[in-house]
Amino acid sequence: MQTTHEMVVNLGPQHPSTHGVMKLEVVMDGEYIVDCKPVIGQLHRGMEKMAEGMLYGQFIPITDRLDYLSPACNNLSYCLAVEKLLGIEAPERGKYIRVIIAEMQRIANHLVALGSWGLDLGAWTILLYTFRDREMLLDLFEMFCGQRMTLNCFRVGGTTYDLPDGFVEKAREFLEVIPSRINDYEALLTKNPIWMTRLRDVGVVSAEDALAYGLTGPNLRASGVKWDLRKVYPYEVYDRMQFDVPVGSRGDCLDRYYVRIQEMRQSCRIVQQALDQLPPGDIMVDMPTIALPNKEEFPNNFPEVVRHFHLLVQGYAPPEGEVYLGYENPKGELGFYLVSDGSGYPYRLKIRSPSFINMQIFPKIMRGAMLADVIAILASFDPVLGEIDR
Amino acid sequence: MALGLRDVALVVELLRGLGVTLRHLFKPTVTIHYPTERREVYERYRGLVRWDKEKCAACALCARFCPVKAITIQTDDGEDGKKTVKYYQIDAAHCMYCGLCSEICPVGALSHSPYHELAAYRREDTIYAQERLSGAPPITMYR
Amino acid sequence: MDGLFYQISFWVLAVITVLSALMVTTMQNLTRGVIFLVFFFLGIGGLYFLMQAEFLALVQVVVYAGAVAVLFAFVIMLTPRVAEREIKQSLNLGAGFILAALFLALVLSLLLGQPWPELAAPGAGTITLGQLGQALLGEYLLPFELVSVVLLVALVGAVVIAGRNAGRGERKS
Amino acid sequence: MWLYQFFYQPGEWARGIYQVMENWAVRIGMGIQWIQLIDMIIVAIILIAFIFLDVMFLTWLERKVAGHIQVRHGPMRTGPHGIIQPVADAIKLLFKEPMALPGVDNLIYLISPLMMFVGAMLIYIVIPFSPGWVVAPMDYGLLFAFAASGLSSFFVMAGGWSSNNKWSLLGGMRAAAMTLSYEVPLILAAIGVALVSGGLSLVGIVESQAGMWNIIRQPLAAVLFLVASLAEMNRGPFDLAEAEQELVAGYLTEYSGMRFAMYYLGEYTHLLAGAALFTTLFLGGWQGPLLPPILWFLIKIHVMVFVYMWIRWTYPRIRIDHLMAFNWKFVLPLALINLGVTGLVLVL
Repeated sequence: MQTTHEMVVNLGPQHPSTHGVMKLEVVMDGEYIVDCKPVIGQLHRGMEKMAEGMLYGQFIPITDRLDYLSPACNNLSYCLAVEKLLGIEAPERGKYIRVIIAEMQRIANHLVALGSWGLDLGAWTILLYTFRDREMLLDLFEMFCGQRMTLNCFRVGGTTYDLPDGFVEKAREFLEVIPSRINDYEALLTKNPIWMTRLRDVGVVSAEDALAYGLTGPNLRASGVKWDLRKVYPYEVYDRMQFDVPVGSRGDCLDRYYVRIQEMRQSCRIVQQALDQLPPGDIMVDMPTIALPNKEEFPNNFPEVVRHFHLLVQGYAPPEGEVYLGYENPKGELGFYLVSDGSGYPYRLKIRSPSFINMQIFPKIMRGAMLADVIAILASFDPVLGEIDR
Repeated sequence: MALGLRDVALVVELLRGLGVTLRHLFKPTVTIHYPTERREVYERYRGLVRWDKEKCAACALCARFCPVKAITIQTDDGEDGKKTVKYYQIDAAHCMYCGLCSEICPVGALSHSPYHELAAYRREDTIYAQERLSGAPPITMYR
Repeated sequence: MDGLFYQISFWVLAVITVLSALMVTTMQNLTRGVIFLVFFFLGIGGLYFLMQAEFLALVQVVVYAGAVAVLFAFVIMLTPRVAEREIKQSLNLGAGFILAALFLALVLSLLLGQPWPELAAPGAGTITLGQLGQALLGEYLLPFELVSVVLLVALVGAVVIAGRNAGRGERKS
Repeated sequence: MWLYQFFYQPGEWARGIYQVMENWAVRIGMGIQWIQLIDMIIVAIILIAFIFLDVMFLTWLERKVAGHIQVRHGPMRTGPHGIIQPVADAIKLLFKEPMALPGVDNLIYLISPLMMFVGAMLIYIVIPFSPGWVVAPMDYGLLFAFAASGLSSFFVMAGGWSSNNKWSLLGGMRAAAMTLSYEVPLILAAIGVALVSGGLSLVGIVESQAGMWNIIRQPLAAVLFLVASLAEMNRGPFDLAEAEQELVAGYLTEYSGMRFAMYYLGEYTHLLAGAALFTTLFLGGWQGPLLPPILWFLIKIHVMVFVYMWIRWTYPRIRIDHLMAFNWKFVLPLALINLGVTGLVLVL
């Protein structure tokens, strides 16, 4: 029986809604998708090889470019991995600052994810509202570390900058405004029949499939699996924070949307509690083999100068061995696998990027969907190509 | 299709959505018109890197530590055994403004300026050598 | 009624109709044929207008130019490898001429025999929309219902035939 | 007095002018037809001028409304509040180089934008701007309007097909399927109004609304007409034909320069025509207490245009099969019920 004429269409790197330079080779029969093959690699910069040629401290600004929508979380998970390798911990205030900035970054990430998702489905205005709210967060980051996107604000063993004086007031101001803004998004989208019919039972991922394909983060929780690394392995100060983990039931696009909206609210709660419990004290671990010396007393204090040069030329010499640490990045579990041979340069750095793993399920759930669903499913997984191609 | 009768009640949600957009219609706008109005950058902003020739101790730590090797430096030893800088250049196109160089400079010769409008018509203009490394960058068209 | 414009517009519409009819038949590229089909229907609609049968003209435009032409286009564009095939003109002109001549003779004989009815004064013979409605649902109610039943059967048949190979996309996985 | 007559009784004013021209022409022995010809040409010029100016104003209005809904300004740089933006767009489109594309069926590729624009402009012939200001007061005005709007949907598809690009083919097919299936409830909703005001002629419908506007007598038909006309215009939540996020630009992908402008203006003419039809059918055309009728008509039209834009910038896009299911399972039955109920009410 002669099948109807099947079209091979490239949702190519040059497409308005592929969240970066991902190419989906889609075999279409009319509006329906028969098969879909993602093709990646356009944004490959060889970060893992670059890490082998850099000192541990030099690689931190490179991690900003991994998932460029949540740079603070990338920095944090890299620094945590190296700290685990060195067997040290940041001081109290350093931990709190890190948690505040990381959770703010999660809200900013989800705002971008939600905005571009609405845009992909035709709701133009939601993008502008989410970006307006994200602007407040970017101002806070710029106030804290001087850059809006590529923050490079954390260091192994703590942070380099302390919170500027106007920061806490501005952050509290932000926390008052944001819940009403999220209610606006909910009013616009959540129960909107068009939004619901577009997303209900689209791209359904059952709990078994999610676990089998190794999905993590909001995509896993939307399928009903309650797995949040901040609760399972509470590093930093997450164990002192009260927050609950939103979990979906059906694992379709609408649940992924619901989980992200609730996660934004929970992150606001965490930032609120962290701001309240912010202890005084220093922000960098005071171990001579890690922390850079204070620059003021350099001209006369010669051994400090020697230590400064030693640290920056040799770098820290972690004990031989390997370590893996997964951190709850807004997109899933961002893991760093570090092998050190005792020198200042890591022997091998493997980055387990969540979007790369989450993307493996695309062919399975795109089959039988329609073209408009492909866009919706793609946006619901919120992939970022910087992370996929590394 | 999912729009059963239960969803008919959702028409109220449609109206609520319209209400939200109407409310935003009368809200003051938040955008600024870039070339005419400008946004003041914050005090810690990491813009174009400035280099102070007197303070610099020619230790080449910054050139060595810069992850993208944007800084090139040539030193020769001066009269009384102190090293001096013969040539110092930062390629603003390569630099990713990560702030590591100003952080590790032992004598604090490198600092960040609030300038971020560094577009230039010729590639050579993005390379800031000796004298151009201090003070404001050349006036761009939209100044 | 028979002023200068009436003549001009009549001739213009007549030319459009005949020309596009000719193009539809002789055009090799099928999709262009459909375009000229639309112009043909519009031309006929215009002619009805001139003959004061406004309702008929509008129905002609709505039904034919709006819907039937779109269905033709759908058929041509969606069935694979139909649009590209060039329809070769059959070359035996001789047979063509003979047939055409015969047909012309037949039509002329019919036409010349009948007395040409004087073109009715405006509004005299034409029936208004109201009368049309009354007639349709008045005396001719039965044939009207029968025709609608026939249409319904055709509609259901089309849906069943089209629906047979439904579930597209799934059957491959 | 003359001004009063111009605004408040435009019908008599137009007839007065025509009389003056007629006796002048008779005096110098010119045939009656030539007078009618000149009169028609003048009317055509006024109509086309109105359409073009208002469409340009609409493109500006759309960008400003979209802007302010999204808490940003919209065009501000060309003239105060971007007033000259449409002129700038037009000039830009004029000078944009129309690409000569390989494998494009040139005849259809060139004709369809033109005919789509013509189809959209035909609707204005029957729209009663104010008493007496109707180009052709036909007693089947309503039917003529739908015939014209149905026509342009064919050329959207022809444009999509002939630009030899997968995306525009999909866009064209979607557009045709959508406009065809939404024409049925559109006409049914309009017939509901025709039933209430007795007669298909638009002038008659407007006059019958003197007492109470049809939107009160036929609320369900008004909502259905709004939804169906949104789909007919490829706007709002139904803009599947040029869904930028999915089909790159739908049937407009391969068009550039003046051809794109034709489609673009055609779309806005359709928007204006839809708004005008909605006002004549449901908001009582030029009826209005104080202001001159023509002003009332323009105000109502632009209020409706704002509503169309407001809906477009609020809702996400509906999927093609939901669109069809929404029509056949939701909009059409409602239209039929509405027709039935109106019939019953009128009969009893």
